[in-house]
Amino acid sequence: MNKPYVRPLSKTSWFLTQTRYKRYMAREVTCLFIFAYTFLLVWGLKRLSEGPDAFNAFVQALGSPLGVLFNLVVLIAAVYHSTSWFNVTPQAMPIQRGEEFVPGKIIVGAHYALWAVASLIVLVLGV
Amino acid sequence: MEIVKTDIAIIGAGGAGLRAAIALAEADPKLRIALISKVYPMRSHTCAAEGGAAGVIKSDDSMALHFGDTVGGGDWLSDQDAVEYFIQEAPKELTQLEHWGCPWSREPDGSVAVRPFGGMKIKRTWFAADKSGFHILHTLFQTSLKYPSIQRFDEYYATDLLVEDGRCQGLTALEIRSGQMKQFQAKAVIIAAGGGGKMFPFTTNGNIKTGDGMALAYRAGTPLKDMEFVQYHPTGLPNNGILLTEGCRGEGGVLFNKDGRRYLQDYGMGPETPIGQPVLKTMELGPRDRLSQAFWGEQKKGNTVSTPWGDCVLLDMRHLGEKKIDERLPLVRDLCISYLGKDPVKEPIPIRPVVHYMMGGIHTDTRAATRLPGLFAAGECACVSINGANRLGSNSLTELLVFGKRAALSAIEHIQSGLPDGKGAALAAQAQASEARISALMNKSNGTETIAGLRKEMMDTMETNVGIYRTGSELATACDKISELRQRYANIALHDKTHVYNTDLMQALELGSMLDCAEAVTVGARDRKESRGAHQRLDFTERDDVNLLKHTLTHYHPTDPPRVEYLDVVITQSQPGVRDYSGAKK
Amino acid sequence: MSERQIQLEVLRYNPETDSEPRYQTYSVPCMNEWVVLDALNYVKEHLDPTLSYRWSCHMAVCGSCGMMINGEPKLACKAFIHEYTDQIRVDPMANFPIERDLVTSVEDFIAKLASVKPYLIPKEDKPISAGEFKQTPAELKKFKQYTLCINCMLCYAACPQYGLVPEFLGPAAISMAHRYNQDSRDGGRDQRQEVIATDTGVWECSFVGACSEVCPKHVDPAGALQQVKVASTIDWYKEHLMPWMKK
Amino acid sequence: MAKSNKPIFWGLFAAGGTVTAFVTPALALVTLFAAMRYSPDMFTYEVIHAFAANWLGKLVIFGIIFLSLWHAAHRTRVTVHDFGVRADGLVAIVVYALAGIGTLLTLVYLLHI
Ligand SMILES: Cc1cc2nc3c(=O)[nH]c(=O)nc-3n(C[C@H](O)[C@H](O)[C@H](O)COP(=O)(O)OP(=O)(O)OC[C@H]3O[C@@H](n4cnc5c(N)ncnc54)[C@H](O)[C@@H]3O)c2cc1C
Ligand code: SF4
Ligand code: F3S
Ligand code: FES
Repeated sequence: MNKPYVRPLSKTSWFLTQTRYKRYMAREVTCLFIFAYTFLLVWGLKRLSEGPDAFNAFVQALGSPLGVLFNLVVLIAAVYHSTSWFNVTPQAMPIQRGEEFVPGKIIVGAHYALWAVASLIVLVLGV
Repeated sequence: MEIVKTDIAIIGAGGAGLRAAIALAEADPKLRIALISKVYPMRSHTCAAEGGAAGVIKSDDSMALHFGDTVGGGDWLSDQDAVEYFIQEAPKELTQLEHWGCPWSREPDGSVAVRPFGGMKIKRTWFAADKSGFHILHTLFQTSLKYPSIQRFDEYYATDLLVEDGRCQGLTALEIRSGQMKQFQAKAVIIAAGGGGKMFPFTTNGNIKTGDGMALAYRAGTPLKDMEFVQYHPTGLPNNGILLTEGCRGEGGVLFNKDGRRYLQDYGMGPETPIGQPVLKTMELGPRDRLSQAFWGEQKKGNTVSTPWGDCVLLDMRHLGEKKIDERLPLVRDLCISYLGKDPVKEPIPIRPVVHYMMGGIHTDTRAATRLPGLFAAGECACVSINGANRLGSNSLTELLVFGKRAALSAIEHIQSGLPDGKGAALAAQAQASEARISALMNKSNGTETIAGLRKEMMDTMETNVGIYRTGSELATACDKISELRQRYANIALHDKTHVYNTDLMQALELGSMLDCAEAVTVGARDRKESRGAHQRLDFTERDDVNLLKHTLTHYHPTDPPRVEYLDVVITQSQPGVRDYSGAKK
Repeated sequence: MSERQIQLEVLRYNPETDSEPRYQTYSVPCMNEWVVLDALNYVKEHLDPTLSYRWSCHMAVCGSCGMMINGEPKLACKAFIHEYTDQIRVDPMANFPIERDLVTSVEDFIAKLASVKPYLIPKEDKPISAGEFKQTPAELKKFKQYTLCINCMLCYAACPQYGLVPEFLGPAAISMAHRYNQDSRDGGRDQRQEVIATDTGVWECSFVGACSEVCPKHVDPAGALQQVKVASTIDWYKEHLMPWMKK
Repeated sequence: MAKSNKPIFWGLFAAGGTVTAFVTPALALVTLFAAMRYSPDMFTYEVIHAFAANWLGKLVIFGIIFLSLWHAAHRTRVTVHDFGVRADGLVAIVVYALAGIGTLLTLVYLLHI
């Protein structure tokens, strides 16, 4: 008689079973840092609206070891997010020119180039 | 035993079975259709067909030309009324598939593209890259999902036909998943269960091609036709028989022997054509039987290349270039690299002939009807016969469609002819007998023969004695051996006693089918004392149109060898002539 | 043609005698050019006729021999022995119930495939006698890749979201809907959206991408699903922010 | 099964993902430099204020923060699910509320500058 066997799958630790799942979870978890970092920006904006003293205090607070560490982690997470995001754009948005599809490498390359330009602008404006 | 009541039962959900099912559903949405298959429909072996399907569509082509190629290619053993019907319907069916979404390859203007194929005088083979059968099968399967009246019984193995009052009224089938037998009561049955190449060890055929459908009809008393005509495909990968489509040569691939000579010119298919400029019906574009025979000739002369997998010749496609190979023959490239470690873009590929297709099958008329009322057959398991003594590449896929549909229409005519009700009790008794046979097979514990052992002996026999060239004495040996194996089969042992998904049982049943078919092949071959198409005898080297312009019909006997009968070939327009494959001369 | 002795560790499950699956190891002399399927066939012929698994074509086109080989979803007929060490573990496809040994129940997938209307719903009616629909090579290329799916279900075995939420329509079914949506002859997208643009349709996918990594035919279902998301999102914004654009 | 309303959030998620991919690493680098006092006259009140005082600047800042918030919120919802928390409705309310509040505050602060 039929008695199909369903293999158990842990709802909370499934992603430990394969490297590709770990890579995926790492990518997903970047959002927590981006979330937190964006709130930091909102906080900075508040301090900015409160005048120079408040803003300087904010920058001061950033300089605490915790602040530095936080920024560092966010930076790493953000870079991981960017690369994982750009690498899959050709899948989500393929471009067909005439008969052929534009090779994925070119689309990814264009994104990286644009990323470099955008970063440069931000750095010039910020620094 | 559970009884499934239906109007029409179809055994087999490959190209032919699916086409029949759709035709039934379209003809009358109220019909109950049971589509029974031992594998999920898209696993059927139609998926392996690469090259394409022939049908007249371009303005430089004509029905007369397709007719001439097919009849000549079949060495005049084809029934010409069937061929006429076939070529008329072919373009309609291929267009119909296009309307159902089949991704046929296209010309720049958006019309369907055609490619050259062996034995065809004009480019007329519709193709979907080199996955034509795959796309046809999936298009049909997916289209069939539109029709709620098609009730599928996937992974059901048909075991016996139910015949009562002289007509076929259903079948029994084993639900593989549960091991339960089911009785299907139907007013008509269509068999579309595919070929039986697996009776040979070296074949392009998949594991499921075990001649079940042929054996079902045969055992139910309807004869098999022309079973001795077994097609070798000239270009198989030498290690595992994977097919490299004829499209390789259609696109311009050439064959060399070990000295780099285009040896086909030495076998009446020359003169040599320039590389990269294939000429239709010449050299590499000759028909399969001739090419496979030429290989045998080269092997006898010692001109073949020896490889770890036996003697080979070389198929060279390098001059086609990477771009064309990737566009037109992507699967071929993938298969060569994956399974042989050789890239056709960079090096010639060793190949050798491989068992590919059975021209013979269940004897049907042009209506796809068998001699048993209520039983119809289509596809590779049937023999109409349009393929005669040698099928032209790309005629088979079209045949599935044309005669799949034809079988459906004939089945409807049959059930509308006012049939009396079936005798439930008599059918049930037959079904029970069938169930008893299966459970006896399963429960037998004292057998001394193994499935694998008998199967190997059968394959070896077929390979050594019923190959490309045959002799009377070898065929006599083969007949004796197969008949012996059929006796020994009764003493088979089954180790697996589980009901759920018992593949041991399936293999035992399949072996039974193959042995029955193999006997029809060997007996038919022994008695056909001539050389015609794929049946070449070293002791009777000429075609004998006086005595043997006839179909072989073999009739089943449970214990003895089959009774052989002959039936005249239907000739309408074309008298037997010379098969000429040296078109470049003109 | 060298020979190697391989330890083939196979997950066995007999529903009539076992309460749960167990591994059984077979020692198989393998030719180096073999695939794992050849090794299984060796076991079936010479060592243990009771081992059950599906296969047919032996050329990676029928889609029946999907299984987990060393934990990775693979076609057994395209898993080359020479790419493995002498110890190979074979499991039935993940995320599907085991019917017996390496045979899984796949009804769920078949039903899902059927549910997305995977057939041409023509834009315009055209009798057969009027000939074929025209379609340029560029229009063909637009969807060709998605027609290559052999329904092997390896993508389902790889997709954790399908494992976690069995109602998910899954990669191959949605890719097949996308295939028809992208076909220049088709006009059935609205009907298919009703099925695929749902919570258990494309929106259950979180773009893990495993499906495309394991797909033996390079269908790239992950890409198809993201494209469906983009298109569905554009639909939504058009419908709600620009209601006048509605047909 | 009705069509999902996820596209609303997914649209923002996708747009936000793209924006954060382009600018967040650079932004984080700037704030990191500022935190580490890399150079005394960078990230000064004057420069930033001037940028935020101008309408275009306000728009850019709002765009970045708004999209980043919704990107992160939506992905957080999925991630929480991936970690095995099955209260998707509740999680959705919490994360989208957070993003909503953040958006609102950003607007308020920007208008104050
Ligand atoms: C590698 C290869 C390449 C080919 N290329 C070409 C080509 O380019 N052009 C061309 O015209 N032809 C080609 N052919 C030939 C052609 O593909 C076949 O003849 C054709 O596909 C057979 O189709 P079918 O529907 O008759 O059977 P199949 O597709 O084999 O289907 C048989 C069906 O019957 C079912 N079945 C069998 N036994 C049972 C049973 N006991 N109970 C229930 N169900 C059963 C199976 O499950 C299956 O569904 C090729 C053949 C091969 C092997
Ligand atoms: S998409 Fe790829 S992996 Fe998934 S079923 Fe199709 S062929 Fe298999
Ligand atoms: S792995 Fe699953 S989550 Fe989506 S991208 Fe593929 S379907
Ligand atoms: S046996 Fe057909 S895909 Fe492997």
